[in-house]
Amino acid sequence: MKAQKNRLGVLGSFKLMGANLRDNPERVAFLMHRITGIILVGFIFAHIISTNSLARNGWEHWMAVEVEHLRTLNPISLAFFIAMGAAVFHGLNGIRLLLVEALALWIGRPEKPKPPYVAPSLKGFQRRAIYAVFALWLIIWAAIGYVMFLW
Amino acid sequence: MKAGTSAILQYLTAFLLVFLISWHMALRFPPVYGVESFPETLSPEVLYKEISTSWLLLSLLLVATVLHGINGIRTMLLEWNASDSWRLLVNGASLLAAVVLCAIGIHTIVAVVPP
Amino acid sequence: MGINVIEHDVVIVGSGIAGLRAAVEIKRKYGERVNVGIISKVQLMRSHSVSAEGGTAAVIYREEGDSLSLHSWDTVKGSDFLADQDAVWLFTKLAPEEVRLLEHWGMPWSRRPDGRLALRAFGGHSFDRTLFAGDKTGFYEMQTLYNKLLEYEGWERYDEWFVTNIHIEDNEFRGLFALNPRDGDVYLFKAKAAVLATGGAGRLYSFTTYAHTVTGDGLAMALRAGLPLKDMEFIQFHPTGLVPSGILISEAARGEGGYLRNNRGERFMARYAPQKMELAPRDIVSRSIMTEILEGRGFKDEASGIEYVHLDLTHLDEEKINEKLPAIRELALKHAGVDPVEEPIPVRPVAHYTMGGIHTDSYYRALNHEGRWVRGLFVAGEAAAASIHGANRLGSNSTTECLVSGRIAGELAAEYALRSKEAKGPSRERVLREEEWVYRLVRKESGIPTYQIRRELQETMNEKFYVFREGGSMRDGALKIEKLEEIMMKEAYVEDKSRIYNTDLILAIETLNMLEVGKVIARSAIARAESRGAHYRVDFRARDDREWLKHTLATRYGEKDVRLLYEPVRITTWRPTERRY
Amino acid sequence: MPVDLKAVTRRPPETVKIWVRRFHPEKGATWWQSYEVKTHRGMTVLDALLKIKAETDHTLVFRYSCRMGVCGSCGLVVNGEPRLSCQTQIAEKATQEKPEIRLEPLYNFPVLRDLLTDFSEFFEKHRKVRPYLIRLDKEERENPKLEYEQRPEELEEYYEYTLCISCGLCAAACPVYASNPKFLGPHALAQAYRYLADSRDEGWRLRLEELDEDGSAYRCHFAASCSYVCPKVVDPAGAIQRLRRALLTYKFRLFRKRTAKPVEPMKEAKPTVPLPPEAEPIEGVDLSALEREEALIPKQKLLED
Ligand SMILES: Cc1cc2nc3c(=O)[nH]c(=O)nc-3n(C[C@H](O)[C@H](O)[C@H](O)COP(=O)(O)OP(=O)(O)OC[C@H]3O[C@@H](n4cnc5c(N)ncnc54)[C@H](O)[C@@H]3O)c2cc1C
Ligand code: HEM
Ligand code: SF4
Ligand code: F3S
Ligand code: FES
Repeated sequence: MKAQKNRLGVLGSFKLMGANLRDNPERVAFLMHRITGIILVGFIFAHIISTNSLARNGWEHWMAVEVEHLRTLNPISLAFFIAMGAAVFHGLNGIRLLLVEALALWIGRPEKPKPPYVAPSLKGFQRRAIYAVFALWLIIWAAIGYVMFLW
Repeated sequence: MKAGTSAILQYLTAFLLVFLISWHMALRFPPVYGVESFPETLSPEVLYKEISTSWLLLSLLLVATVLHGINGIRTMLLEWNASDSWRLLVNGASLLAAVVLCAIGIHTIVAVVPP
Repeated sequence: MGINVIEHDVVIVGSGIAGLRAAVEIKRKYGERVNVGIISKVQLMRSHSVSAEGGTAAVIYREEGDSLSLHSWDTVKGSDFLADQDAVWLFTKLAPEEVRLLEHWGMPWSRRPDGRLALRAFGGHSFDRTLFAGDKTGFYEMQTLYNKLLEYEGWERYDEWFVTNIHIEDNEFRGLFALNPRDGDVYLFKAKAAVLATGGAGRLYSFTTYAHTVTGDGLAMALRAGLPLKDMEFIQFHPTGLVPSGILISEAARGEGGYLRNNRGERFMARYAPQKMELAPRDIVSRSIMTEILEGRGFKDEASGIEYVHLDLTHLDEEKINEKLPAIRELALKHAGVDPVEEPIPVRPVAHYTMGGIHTDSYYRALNHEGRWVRGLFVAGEAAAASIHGANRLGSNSTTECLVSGRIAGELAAEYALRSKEAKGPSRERVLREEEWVYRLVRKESGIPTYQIRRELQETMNEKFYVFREGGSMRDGALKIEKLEEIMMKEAYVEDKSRIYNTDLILAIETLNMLEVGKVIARSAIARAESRGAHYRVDFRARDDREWLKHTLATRYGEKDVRLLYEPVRITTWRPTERRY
Repeated sequence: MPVDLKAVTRRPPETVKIWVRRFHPEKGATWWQSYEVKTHRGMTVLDALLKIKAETDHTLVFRYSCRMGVCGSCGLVVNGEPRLSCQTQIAEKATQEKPEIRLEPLYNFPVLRDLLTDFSEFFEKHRKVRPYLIRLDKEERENPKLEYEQRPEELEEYYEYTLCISCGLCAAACPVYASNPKFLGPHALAQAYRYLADSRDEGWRLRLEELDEDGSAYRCHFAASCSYVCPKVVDPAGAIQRLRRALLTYKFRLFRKRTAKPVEPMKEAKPTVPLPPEAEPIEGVDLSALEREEALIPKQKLLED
């Protein structure tokens, strides 16, 4: 007899299970944390390599090319801008995760269920912290944009 | 590496990174150097000064980021496939990448000689 | 054609509280010396026992004034004196240890502030002796026993295998047959001893607290194997089934202080049981509710047309309800849209327990109609009628019985298996016959689907064998059942031809089992010309100890008929008296 | 799970179209099939399936038993969200504008047939976390004299996690369970924590050693979908984070736990409640002797009979 394999696999992460920002923002945050983590790794690899003088013809050259790019809107500055956004989100959410995951704080106390039957960890302070993370992220990212491009 | 050890590494580096990255990014804020615009915080003088005075912090940032980032990717990759050969491959590649990146980064930091 | 054979020292059919308790007893006492197989038609931890809510009765703190005599007396009086009193004593004596064993294995019993076990009041008990874990007691007992079993090696699980028949030869258990859902083959289980713990037969009624899977299979199997069923006319109707689904609103709701009210807002129990009020035994409360409804003092559900009364918890503290009755609140909210904190719950008497079962002695050995032990066969839990509950079970006595009987049956089965040499098993022809028996309905290409038969049977039982019974209408019912059986035999067919998880086939076999058990209930009930406990006849309203202080034993007679025998009640301590509450 | 508690009081659309993702193992075929069902107020998805099975298509296969949300059989994916079919009202999921419901077998569980899934791996993982009390006083554990002391506040520490009915919805919802076959999953880990947090359990050292492995708590990234879909509000997400904290503190040798002992025997005895007057024993029966006698099971005699 053949059973049908039914594991959603990696792409299952993207399935939001009818959950959305309102009902299960933790999952949105989880996905974004992963994606920003990957973006950051990519960026930082590039950053480490490109800042190295060996990769270019010395420091002066790096200055000339890369900093020049950062002055205006172009793919490089945009990449920096996105990476900054990723870093801010990942960092802010990372702080929340440090508290929630490593220290098990902000997830409420175990309790006897009562109507409307919502789990303590979903009502805990971490839920408000998620919204704060999202809000702060957008604000800080906008500020970075202002500094980078408009200051 | 035991799962717990890897997690502790991830959390400790994350904790460090909170401060280091804030610091690293804050230095690009024009008023810190009293300059007019963001690109000016990247002028050679500023950078030379920065690197020569805080090379220790920068190295720490470098090592922490590399460890954190690569360990993060490593666990993620291990999650997606359970086979032993894959495991070996991922661990090996991670170690290699970490060593190489740290070497390059450290070189950047120590190789800078102020003009 | 090859025959699939599986061998174990002991096989346990059913993984309810009784079946699991038996398995745990064998494993903890005999370790790997006795190899156990557990067969259940649902995944092991999903047996119907998980639905038990209210609690488990046992005398655990004699220091507080309770005594085994009092528990025994309450049980005997509750049974309307049909209980076998030696069995009752054994039961009350073994009960306390069972509770503490479960506690030691991880059961989250509700506690008192000082860390001891908490107790609550229950109908018919004259002392607060019901232990509870919120209102999910049965669920937790299942969880604890199942989890405990995971600790041990040397047992095999057969999740979702459906046992079709047991084989008895020379008054000795030889083996049983089960359908493997994953390949559709019929397997022979050879074992030295077996424990049947297949539960009751509540799904004969459609308005019932039972799970969909409680279809009396074990009882029908025993019947087909020639064993007698005892006291099957006694079906308990729980006073408070949620309208319209029939989901149980535990007696704990009244134990914690809930009131029953009619459409004038009166606490009508004052008329029927002035002392115990809502906490009178279940048969009495059920009849009182039905009287109110029949006399026009009930409510009516618009959508389903079901009439009901109110169970009022609104005067209780919200804290208390969350603490002690969380599941009741959840069930009322999710299945009736009523929040008990604010509104009364719509309830009505509902089929709830099968007092009767396979004939056993006080040690849960299966007996044949001559009263001799069928060697190697034990029965535990609701499927057994050692006759502790007689004509009416007291609330919270049944999970206790499951524990006690599981323990006794498990231990005896293991001992027996250790002493006997080899499992004999039935002949090859018998096995092939079984395959044919199971698949004959599948081979038919057309006919009547069994669902219709099942529904009509349930309607008949709902109407004719409910709280109030009457000779004429019961006879109509019996005729109807026989007609349905005829249709089942001649015209029924199974549409699904697949061999993998053919639930259509399983439902058909269940329907057949239900018909057989229904027939026994009908015949036993028609014969008993008195009112006793849960069996109340409007044409014989009084209890008749001269004629009817005896157990009914029903066996199969020929292929279709039922023969009734009777056996005296063992009265060792108290003579019957009038039953007043 | 944010169940719409008022849905049961609403009238669902007159007829609802139920789409079922079916799978036939012998043919190896998967397809979507639709059924029209006449509804009534209070109808659940399970009721609808039972109606389809009884009236329209006898070959439809799904798992169910208690119909009251306590056995854990009937998990399905309803409109993309794991649910107990017996506690999901049609009226909650089908609207007048869109009288349709889509049913799929639980994600991340192998499908055996139609909506029926294979739980073997799930149960095996549960078994791996030793979901039972571990005690050092073996003798007391199997021959109890008195119960272990446990105050209500100690019970509260783990009570919520005992509510789990092993329905598997959390595993179907968890993105890590979906991608990592080694991950023990929210259900098993919550049970691991349930026993760790039980004040009667003395096996914490063993548990914490064993749980420091690759498929364990560290693989959870607090997507919290498990807690979101859990029908019994077990809050596995919360349990796993607490488990992780315990694992980390243990690693730094900071984990402490006080374990329970049996209670003291009661000091004062109240007078025994007398039997009512009508409970007059038969002549020659000594109730107090009966009361004191140990229960006796004459094994030898019974088995030789
Ligand atoms: C809603 C409800 C609430 C209750 N509350 C209480 C209470 O508060 N206190 C109390 O003391 N009692 C209570 N009871 C009664 C008590 O729960 C039951 O009597 C008891 O659980 C029966 O347990 P059991 O082990 O005998 O059988 P069950 O739990 O019914 O188990 C039967 C087992 O047999 C298996 N089986 C059956 N047929 C087959 C077959 N053909 N093939 C293979 N396997 C088969 C099933 O899979 C199942 O595992 C309640 C009952 C109900 C309905
Ligand atoms: C502000 C600083 C940072 C903080 C507080 C932080 C925090 C965290 C935490 C707590 C985790 C663990 C998440 C989990 O297990 O669920 C994590 C994972 C990860 N981090 Fe960071 N991080 C930071 C910066 C970075 C940087 C700079 C990178 C890139 C190099 C990075 C890459 C990753 C990756 C790839 C993961 C794995 C993601 C996953 O497994 O889901 N992080 N981070
Ligand atoms: S934790 Fe909740 S969702 Fe998961 S199996 Fe248990 S009850 Fe089901
Ligand atoms: S959904 Fe999965 S990732 Fe963790 S919090 Fe729940 S186990
Ligand atoms: S049928 Fe038991 S949980 Fe739904």
